[in-house]
Amino acid sequence: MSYAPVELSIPAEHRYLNIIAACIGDLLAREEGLVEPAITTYNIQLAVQEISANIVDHAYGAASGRIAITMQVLCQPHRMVIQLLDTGVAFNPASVATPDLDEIHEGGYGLFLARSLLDDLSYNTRPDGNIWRLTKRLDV
Amino acid sequence: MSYAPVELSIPAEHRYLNIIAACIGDLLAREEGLVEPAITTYNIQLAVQEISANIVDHAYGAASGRIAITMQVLCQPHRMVIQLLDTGVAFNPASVATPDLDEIHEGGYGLFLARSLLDDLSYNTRPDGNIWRLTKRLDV
Amino acid sequence: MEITVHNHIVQIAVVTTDSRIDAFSAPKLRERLDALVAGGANRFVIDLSAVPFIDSAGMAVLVSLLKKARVADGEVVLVWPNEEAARRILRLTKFDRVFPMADDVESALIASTR
Amino acid sequence: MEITVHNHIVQIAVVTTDSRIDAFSAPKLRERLDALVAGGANRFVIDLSAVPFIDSAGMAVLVSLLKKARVADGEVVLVWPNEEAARRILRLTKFDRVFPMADDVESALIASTR
Ligand SMILES: Nc1ncnc2c1ncn2[C@@H]1O[C@H](COP(=O)(O)OP(=O)(O)O)[C@@H](O)[C@H]1O
Ligand SMILES: Nc1ncnc2c1ncn2[C@@H]1O[C@H](COP(=O)(O)OP(=O)(O)O)[C@@H](O)[C@H]1O
Repeated sequence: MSYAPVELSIPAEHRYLNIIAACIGDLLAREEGLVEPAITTYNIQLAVQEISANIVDHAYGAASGRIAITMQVLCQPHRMVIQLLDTGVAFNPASVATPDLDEIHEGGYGLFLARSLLDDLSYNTRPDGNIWRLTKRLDV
Repeated sequence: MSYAPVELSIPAEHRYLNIIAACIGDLLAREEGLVEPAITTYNIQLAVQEISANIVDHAYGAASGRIAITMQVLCQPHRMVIQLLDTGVAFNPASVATPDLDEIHEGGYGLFLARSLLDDLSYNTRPDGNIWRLTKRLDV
Repeated sequence: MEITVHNHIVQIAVVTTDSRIDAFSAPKLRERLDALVAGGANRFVIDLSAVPFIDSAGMAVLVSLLKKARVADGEVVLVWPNEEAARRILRLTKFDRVFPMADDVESALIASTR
Repeated sequence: MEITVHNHIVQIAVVTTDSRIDAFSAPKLRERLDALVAGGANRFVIDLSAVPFIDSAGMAVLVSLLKKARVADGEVVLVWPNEEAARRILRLTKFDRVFPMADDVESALIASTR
């Protein structure tokens, strides 16, 4: 089934990012027909955590601002789509390479994790801000 | 400490109401200095559940719509304030009496619970909708 | 010598869940309990021990069951939730004076057969 | 006959938490670990068994500790999280090839003294 979106807006600070995960968890807790629901939920939560932490650290940096999130379960195919809008600095995600996993690094795993755990990750700069769009299939 | 508000907007359906509780839980999980944090969190969650379920059942009834929620932790006194805005029918909460607790009833506990568990509960009808304002002290 | 042996069987439906019982899930619980009542059940133990949250819609389902069970000469025994905040709500609404309460399923079963 | 007894004491800091380790809590964990390093600790067991969630900011703290510990001839052994999804992330990032991994604190302690 498809549902109307849930909208959330939080201050762009690390202390609020767990709220996004909580919303995703409770939204998916009442969704039927998920394959590996616990793993899928965790993976979506981690991908969103990485993207939103990057918004706080890199798009806003020392500046303050907000993150507007919309979350929606859609059908055909059965999937969850999450959009995150910020008004921080724009950047080019294509410039970020996959980390060399045979070496250990103190950072640089965020985008790699988000890309690995999602079915699609897109980024666009619009007049109203930068928008991340995360898509995760729920039925595969 | 006082914080900027968290804003949430959900379809006015029972399946989404647990998301409000999840946000409250995760917001308070990172708040220091709560007295009886587990009980306080539960009581706020239950009060909001009752008010929001009433919005779905009574303010909207068969109609569809949305509920806009803002949640904020404020200081002096240390408290949580939650506002719920709906565009359903207006009513007069003062018309609802406390249930006779010595008899058992199949309903009518919702407003009683919300009033009992909060420090303040107000309701106003405004041009943009009906607004519930729930206040709970965190330090007593 | 004529000896009559009568086997008296008391059947008690023990209903357990670890989910939230709220306005969303309460209709499913009500449906399930109504089906048991329709099938002739009149003695129930509702094991709330693992229930993390129960709202007034969930409590209404318990009251509805209690009324139906008592009409059929039965009873509904509740097992206290482990969650302290939920226990306090059952006391606040005086549900613990109307329902026989038990600390665990075992003592609820004993109470059910009295 | 002269006999020399030398008591060799290996001290291992076992760090346990049941909280999320994420961009919010990671700085607190880093501070705590840095204080242990500053106090001379170089052998660590980080018990992740009860950690429900760990993000890349949390993982960065572990890497930072590993580097400091190895510079001081020490080691950091991780106890696998119980949460299967978190285990998979440690495998995906190949953290389980860089850190010695253990199934529980006891075997982590044995690994730490080898
Ligand atoms: N939202 C963003 N806005 C601006 N720059 C970003 C954003 N997200 C990521 N970056 C840049 O991409 C780099 C890689 O990000 P990531 O893979 O998450 O690793 P890390 O955040 O640990 O450096 C960051 O260091 C930063 O320079
Ligand atoms: N948001 C609302 N809009 C309109 N009417 C309401 C609203 N909330 C409560 N009511 C009215 O007040 C009554 C009592 O509410 P409550 O104490 O929650 O018990 P219940 O919902 O179980 O009837 C409801 O039956 C309804 O008629």
